[in-house]
Amino acid sequence: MSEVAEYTRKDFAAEQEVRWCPGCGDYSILAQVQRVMPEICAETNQTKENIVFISGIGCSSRFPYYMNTFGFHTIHGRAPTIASGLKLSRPELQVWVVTGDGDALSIGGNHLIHALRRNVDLKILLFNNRIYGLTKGQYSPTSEVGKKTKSSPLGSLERPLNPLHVAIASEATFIARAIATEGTQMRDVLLQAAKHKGSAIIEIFQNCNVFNDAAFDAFAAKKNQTEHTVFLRHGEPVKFGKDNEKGICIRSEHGALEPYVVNVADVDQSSILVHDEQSPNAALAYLLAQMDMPEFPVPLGVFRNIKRPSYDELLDQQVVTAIKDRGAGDLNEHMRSAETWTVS
Amino acid sequence: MSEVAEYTRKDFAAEQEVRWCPGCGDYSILAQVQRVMPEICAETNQTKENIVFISGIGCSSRFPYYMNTFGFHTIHGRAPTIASGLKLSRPELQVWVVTGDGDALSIGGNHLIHALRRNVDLKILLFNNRIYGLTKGQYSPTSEVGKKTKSSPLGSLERPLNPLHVAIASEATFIARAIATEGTQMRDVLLQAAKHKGSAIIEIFQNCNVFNDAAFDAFAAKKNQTEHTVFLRHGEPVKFGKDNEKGICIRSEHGALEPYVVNVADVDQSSILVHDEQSPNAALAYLLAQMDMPEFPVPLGVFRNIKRPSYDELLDQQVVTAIKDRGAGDLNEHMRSAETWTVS
Amino acid sequence: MSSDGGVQTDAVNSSSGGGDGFTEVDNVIIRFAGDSGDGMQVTGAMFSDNSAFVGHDISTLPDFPAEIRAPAGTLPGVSSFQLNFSSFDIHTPGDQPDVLVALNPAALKVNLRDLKPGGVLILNQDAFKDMDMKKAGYTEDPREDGSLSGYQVFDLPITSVCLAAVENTDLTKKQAMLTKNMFTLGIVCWLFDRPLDLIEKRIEKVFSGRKAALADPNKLALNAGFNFADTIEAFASRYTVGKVDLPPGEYRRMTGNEATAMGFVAASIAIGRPLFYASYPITPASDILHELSKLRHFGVKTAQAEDEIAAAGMAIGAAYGGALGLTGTSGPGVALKSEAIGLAVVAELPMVIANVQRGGPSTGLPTKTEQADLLQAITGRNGECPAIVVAPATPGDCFNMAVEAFRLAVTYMTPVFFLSDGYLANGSEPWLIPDINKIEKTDIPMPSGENGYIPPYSRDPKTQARPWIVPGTAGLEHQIGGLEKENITGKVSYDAENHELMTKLRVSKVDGAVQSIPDLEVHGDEEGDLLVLGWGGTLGAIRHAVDNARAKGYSVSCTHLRYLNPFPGNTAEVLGKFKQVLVPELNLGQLRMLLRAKYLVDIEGLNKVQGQPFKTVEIENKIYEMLEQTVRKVAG
Amino acid sequence: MSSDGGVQTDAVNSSSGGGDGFTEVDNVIIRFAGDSGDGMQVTGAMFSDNSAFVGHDISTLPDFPAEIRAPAGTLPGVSSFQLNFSSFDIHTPGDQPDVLVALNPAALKVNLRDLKPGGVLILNQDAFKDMDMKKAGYTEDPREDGSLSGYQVFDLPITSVCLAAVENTDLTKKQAMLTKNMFTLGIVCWLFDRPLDLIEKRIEKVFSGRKAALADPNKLALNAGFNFADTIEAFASRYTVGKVDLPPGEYRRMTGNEATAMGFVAASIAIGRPLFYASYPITPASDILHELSKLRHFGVKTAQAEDEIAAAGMAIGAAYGGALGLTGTSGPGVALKSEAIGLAVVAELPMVIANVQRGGPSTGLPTKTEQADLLQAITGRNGECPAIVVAPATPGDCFNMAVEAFRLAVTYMTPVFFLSDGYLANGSEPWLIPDINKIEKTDIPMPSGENGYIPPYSRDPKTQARPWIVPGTAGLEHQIGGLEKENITGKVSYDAENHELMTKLRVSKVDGAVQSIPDLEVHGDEEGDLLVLGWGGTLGAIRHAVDNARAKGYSVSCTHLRYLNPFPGNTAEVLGKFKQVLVPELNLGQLRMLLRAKYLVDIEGLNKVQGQPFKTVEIENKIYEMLEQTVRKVAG
Ligand SMILES: Cc1ncc(C[n+]2csc(CCOP(=O)(O)OP(=O)(O)O)c2C)c(N)n1
Ligand SMILES: Cc1ncc(C[n+]2csc(CCOP(=O)(O)OP(=O)(O)O)c2C)c(N)n1
Ligand code: SF4
Ligand code: SF4
Ligand SMILES: [Mg+2]
Ligand SMILES: [Mg+2]
Repeated sequence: MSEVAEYTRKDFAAEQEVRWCPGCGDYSILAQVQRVMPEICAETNQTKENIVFISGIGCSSRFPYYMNTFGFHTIHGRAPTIASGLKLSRPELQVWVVTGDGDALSIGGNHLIHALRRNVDLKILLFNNRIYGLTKGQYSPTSEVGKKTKSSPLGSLERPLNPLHVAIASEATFIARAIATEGTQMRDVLLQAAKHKGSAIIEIFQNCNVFNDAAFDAFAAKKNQTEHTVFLRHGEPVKFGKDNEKGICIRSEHGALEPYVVNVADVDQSSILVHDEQSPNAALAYLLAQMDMPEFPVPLGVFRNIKRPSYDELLDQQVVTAIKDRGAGDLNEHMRSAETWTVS
Repeated sequence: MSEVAEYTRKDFAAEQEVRWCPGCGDYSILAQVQRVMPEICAETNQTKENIVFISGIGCSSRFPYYMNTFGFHTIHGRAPTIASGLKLSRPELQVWVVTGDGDALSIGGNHLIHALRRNVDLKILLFNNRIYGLTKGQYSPTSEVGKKTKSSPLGSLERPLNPLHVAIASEATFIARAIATEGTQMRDVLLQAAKHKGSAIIEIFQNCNVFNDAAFDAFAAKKNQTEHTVFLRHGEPVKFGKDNEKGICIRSEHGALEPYVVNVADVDQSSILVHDEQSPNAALAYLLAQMDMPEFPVPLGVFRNIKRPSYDELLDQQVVTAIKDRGAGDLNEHMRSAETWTVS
Repeated sequence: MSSDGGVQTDAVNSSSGGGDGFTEVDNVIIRFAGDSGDGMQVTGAMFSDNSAFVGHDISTLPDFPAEIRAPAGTLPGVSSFQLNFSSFDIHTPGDQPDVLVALNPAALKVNLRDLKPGGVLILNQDAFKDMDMKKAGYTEDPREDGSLSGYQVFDLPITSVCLAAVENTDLTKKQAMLTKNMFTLGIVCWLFDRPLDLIEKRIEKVFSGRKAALADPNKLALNAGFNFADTIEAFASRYTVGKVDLPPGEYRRMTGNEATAMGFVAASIAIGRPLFYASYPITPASDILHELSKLRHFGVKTAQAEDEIAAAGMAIGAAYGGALGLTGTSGPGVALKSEAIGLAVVAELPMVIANVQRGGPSTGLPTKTEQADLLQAITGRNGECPAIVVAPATPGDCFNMAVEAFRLAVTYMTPVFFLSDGYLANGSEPWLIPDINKIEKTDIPMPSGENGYIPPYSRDPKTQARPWIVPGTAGLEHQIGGLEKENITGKVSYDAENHELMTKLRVSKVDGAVQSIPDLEVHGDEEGDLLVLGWGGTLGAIRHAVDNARAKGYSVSCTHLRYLNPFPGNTAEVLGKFKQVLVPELNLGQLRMLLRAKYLVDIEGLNKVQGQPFKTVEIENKIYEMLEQTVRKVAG
Repeated sequence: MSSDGGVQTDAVNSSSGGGDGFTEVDNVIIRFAGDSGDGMQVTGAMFSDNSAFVGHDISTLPDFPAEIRAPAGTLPGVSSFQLNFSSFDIHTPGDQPDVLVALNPAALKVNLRDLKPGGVLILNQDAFKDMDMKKAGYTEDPREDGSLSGYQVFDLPITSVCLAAVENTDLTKKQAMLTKNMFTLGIVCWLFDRPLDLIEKRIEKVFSGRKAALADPNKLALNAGFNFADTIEAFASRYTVGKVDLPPGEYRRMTGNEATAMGFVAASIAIGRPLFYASYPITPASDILHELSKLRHFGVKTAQAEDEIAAAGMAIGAAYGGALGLTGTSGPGVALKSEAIGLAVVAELPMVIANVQRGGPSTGLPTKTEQADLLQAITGRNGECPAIVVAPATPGDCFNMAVEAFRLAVTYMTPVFFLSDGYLANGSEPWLIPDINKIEKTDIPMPSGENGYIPPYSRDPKTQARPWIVPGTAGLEHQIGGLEKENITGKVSYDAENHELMTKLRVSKVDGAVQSIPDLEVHGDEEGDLLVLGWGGTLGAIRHAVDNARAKGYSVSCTHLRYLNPFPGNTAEVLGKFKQVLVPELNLGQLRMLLRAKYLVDIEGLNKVQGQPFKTVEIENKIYEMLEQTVRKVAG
């Protein structure tokens, strides 16, 4: 089985009965990942046994049990570290990380940042439901200010983190966003992430119908998507609306540096922002990630996708170069690298 | 001693002999903090006994021992958590955090992010020497790629974090930068940070002459400052050079969004970027923080300074409001809030 | 009705053939089981409250599935609530239910093995469709393959009758389905002769505000269930249980986590310092956070930290500032906090760590109970890093030990562990509400700088505690930290002798706390053949087992450690008065190890690591085994 | 020259009045002390190498200040290096130096109390300016107030003569000052009759490449020191020490951390799996990271993680992938890793955690040694979470035990602790270099999917280990995690009995490792009045003390635990053969507690928590105390 087989979706579905709450957004993500995996294997020339899913703790983190690949459901917040150890020692594997907003940004924030800045070749799926699902409904680092939950009965006082901003500040080389229920978009970003060499992070808006129902409906519900989301495409002007009649421009006068929405018909076409996911400078991605309801459509798709050698590659190169330069290590010799003397 | 006394620098110098390596940049910072404290107390209407310095572990984190205020030298990376606990339960205190690049961004990265996003009213001094001093010279999360240290004899493979970018992504409300040896600049940012209500973070470039000597000389050495740094001033155009003959403009065409250096004489004055530390939108700060040697001068001063209620304030308000709404808690009553019955 | 230990009349068996009217029994163990969506926890809680209210002693045991709602109708989705109500002083939720309500096949499958032979089994006929049985893993209908033949089965069309009862209300189909737990409760009320008015009041309370429209339909369902049972006369007997003889006073039903939260508030009142709670959510400790978050009007501040380390740090910061710094979690969270706790030990700050233990190691069995974090609490840190450890013995005792935890922490200026567990946390008992004004005050001086300088590590001659000098105290500015401190001055010291002195001082503060804790009390005779020594939530099962064995004439007593470090002053003495000692624990023998090491006594262990509390009978059997061996030994 | 234990001739005393020529002594303990900037560690290391090279047995003890360089000339800035070189098999760096070199007043102040009465004291006259003495806290000149009267003082103008010697080189003033350690070394070489050529070679090696210009001046200084001593004839005697009778072979001086790093590489060769090391820097473990980072050409991968938790996670990830997953740290770091270690226990992955113990608790005394993390290793996690624990006994033994750690980890598929300490890590001894090709191979099968499905938690009948099935193995895809696993299948299981089964299985794997570890060996008689039982770096002091006492006719033997969980199979038997047992430990009695709990033996402890290793005499005195009490008891 070392040449790449032709897989079908079924090859990736584990026997294990899926156990999320009925109606949970996690089901759609699972379905989508299982569906796109054969394509990913084909395009990245991988065999199924080389695919590994590593997760932390949370509803989302039960994901690996449902994939018929190698899987490791680890501990809360630490999946990026375990995934890094695996990838660094076994660069030939394709390592996916599944995490939640609490797992990735609360207890695990630091590991996420460091995995990203190192550019370890991991594909990180961040299921953002803006709540702690598994522990039954406390606010998370992505919950809105004022949110009333069991742990914040008078309203949360904490300003949410924007996962994309965190990823940008961490120098991530691939950053994307998708809605759990949007199959085509998901397929697209998953495939691109898989093909990217280096850390890839995808924020997926996922509805927790039990503890935070309809959190994303204002833009993610089918009926709202056209008016309230914009799908970014590299090299294309950023437009949205039923007939792509609206567009985004950037104002950059005296200290201001901000996007605004225009009617495409009213402006010079060239003033409309053209998306560049490969810009070496992350400021554009930063600005786009700032756009939010209600003034702006919520941007989806790939924000950033730049080339930079991955940590696992570089580490491997150090080994190769060291062997070339110094010869394969000989411990008998190494033990004698200090002064030695002989007793007879 | 409850009314604010007139302090002098000596009031803030602890008896404890200072024990950094001779020549260490930490000395200048200590001197500057001790010097500006009387002014801070006067301007913030604080008494010395209400000032607390809390640090993690590292050379920098020995700082509290040398201040004749309350001080707590805690554990590696956790100072923001201890400081938060103190500030939330004792909002009347003025709480400073002293941390290093390893302490704040390696082991402590997550706590830093969360303290900032919560906007806990802490004044965080991040001594960035781009090295682990206390453990004798391993690379840190701010060390440059390729750096050779004891733990990276073949060169580090990790891309550094920009502390200011991290702060911006964390929604920090006050962000500044200074050079350890520049007294006037330090005084200025320290004073502003102290007066800011909410989280304030100051990155201070600090030379470790033993393990990373001259790391900042290219711009921070006296002779290089004029050409290679720019001090940001709110509401003023961003200019630098011996006669302020150079300025920064922003290019924002098609997906590009980047600063460039101009000769002031060559351009329309109004095209020169005017610094706005109060912009609600952090994109400008993000862009400025990106500027680095050699193409750009290194920006110093206050990047961001915006008003937003602090966590400690809001928490206190919740207590006040709850008491107003429900009356001061009565445990006898509370214990009876479930169904009760009487056995006689 | 229960025959735990065989001393009570087995009423079901003796009267199952009986006629109409009421059979009086001493106690009844009933378990409500259904899908997690079926509202079994609410049903159980309501019936428990009602049982207590009408005068019984009660003990409860909720058991719910792992955190996520599993698909409806599957085995992992089963949720249950067991109640033991009785006319005498009981200690446990009981071993085997007399009555099992199983609202679907999965609930039947999971719970049937526990039902007492001859027990009453109430099934929901409507939920036994082929699909349902398949989901539960039944290949044949258990109602027809003979597997229920040993029980009194009442297979009732609960769903359909209930739906009919609420047909004319405005409920959606989904809402209507949800009323069937109240219908079931109505049946049970009929069976045990409970008036419905109190339960109706409770329904009104639960469904108030935005949900008010649901109150009437649920009352309808309740009454319908009652009337249905009355009408069909399916049951051969109805049962009554006498009132228990409890000390007079005002009572409520109390769960361990609620008692814990209130106990910490009481500590804050008794000590006169504000409570600050920092925590990161984790099962089964989260409810303490939820409870305390509601109490801003008590001046209680809570913070949901970014992780457990941060929560520990925040609690330390609060303690440093003079508040009661509290952090709560479960075992994996304690693992993370252990470095920070070491800091509090060296900084000599009063901090309490509440650990609601769950099944381990690692993520383990998050919703199940265990007592396997005792050694972690006592020795689980780097260096010689002592901590005081207390452990409540019953749900209500969580209140007392929470107060004790802080009393010891501030008296000795050192961290204290409060070791609860999942069983205590979620279990409940009737609780005599204390008068908060009568709780003993603990007076801790907060030094001011007015009488001159006080060194931060000077010592109280009696407790060896250092003074709690907090920021804001003019003239007493000083610096502390995690590096070794010089005694008295508190300065950093690398001195060899000082390090040994301080290491021993920290231990002797903890050991010295023995002067502030009560002696062990023995239940039963002061000496004898066997002492059963327990700790934590096993109290009930141990007492019950010992009482049963004593009733049979065995020479056995029991005693319970609520203070685990240090041990009470008379521990050696008590151990010395018995020929044998048995330590039952929900772990592999952690307390046993400590006692053996300290007292060199050849203690026997009874260990269970199944995520479930002890059954009385398990302890009882072990008692008999040990005592009969002795008898044999002596005889042989 | 040393009189540890009083059995050797106290040469200094007996010959201090003697004339020219050489006095032959059995061993010499010399301590070099100066400011951290004075190069004492280098000087000590060079002289140690040279001592070993000319045929002595050696043992070394570096002692340096807390991490930051304190201001020059102050007490906290003092750095020292002690060497014991001898003509017989020695075990410790010695209790009291015979010779003390003190390059400034601070070094004198800190070290004088240890110098043996009548010992040789070499001072740097030029460093005794008023200012210098004030910095060291002297109010009077110690050379004049009589405090040095009990010693042979040689107060030499070291700085000035040395500066003159290198005057005509190109050195800056600062560089010239730095050569005075070589000048001092020259004096010492003269004193002990060492040829300079080997040291000159070493100087050339140290100062090569960019620093080559410094080699000649340093050689100049070395020779100048030698000649100065020869010329001034200040010393009454010169000493020679005979050659030690070591087993034949090729030797090097080896520190514990170097041996540890090489041992792990050897493990990788022996097991045939690549080594992956993840660590976060921490004193005194960082050098393992530094050493292994140099070995990319061995295929060794290292990662400096963002914190200790990440390092543990990375090691687990590597182990999961089939590498030898190693993480190293010191106590506070282990505290942080403990949750992750629990995951490795449940996931049953082979991972090694190296803990180079330091003074605790909390930050404690980072540069000092201690053995207080034993209980943390054994019980410091939530739940019943067993781990195998090994501990090297000497610096060189770190090599062997590193190999053992991984051998056990992969054989039993469970985490293993390797407990070193600051004393072992930085201390050194002559080490017989093994032939790596002769190290026993450990063959661990890595299953392939070719012969059909293998369940991930199936069991090896002998070891109960599960198979090490790694990602990339077609047909054996499976999922594991921290929730309780079903035996054999590895599926998540909330089943009560399975949880107990698995809990016991994990423990029995660890306990079962007893079949793979050697029995305890007794040094001395197999039975007798007293057994001294140690573990870790105390071996040397214990052996020496026991040998001394045996030489005096006492009935005492010793034995050493290098495996602490499980204990060797014959431990109970060995303990049973002695009337009394003494366990000396650098903690408050952690091993003692474990042994008492397990074997119910009334073990006595000798405990020292001063950040310093035992002195032989401390153990010896305790032996006499215990045996004389017995004598008295027997007599009385
Ligand atoms: C060390 C530790 N702390 C806390 C927990 C409890 N816990 C489990 S999941 C979780 C948060 C879940 O939120 P998120 O990551 O958003 O995942 P979701 O369930 O929403 O998918 C928490 C706090 C734990 N398992 N381990
Ligand atoms: C838990 C823990 N891990 C590691 C260490 C060791 N350690 C102490 S300080 C430090 C890093 C210091 O670097 P930085 O924060 O940049 O401070 P600097 O010394 O450079 O001022 C490390 C790794 C520790 N004390 N505690
Ligand atoms: S709790 Fe929420 S996130 Fe978790 S499984 Fe249920 S619906 Fe999904
Ligand atoms: S090691 Fe570097 S940072 Fe630390 S005290 Fe010395 S010079 Fe300063
Ligand atoms: Mg979530
Ligand atoms: Mg640093």
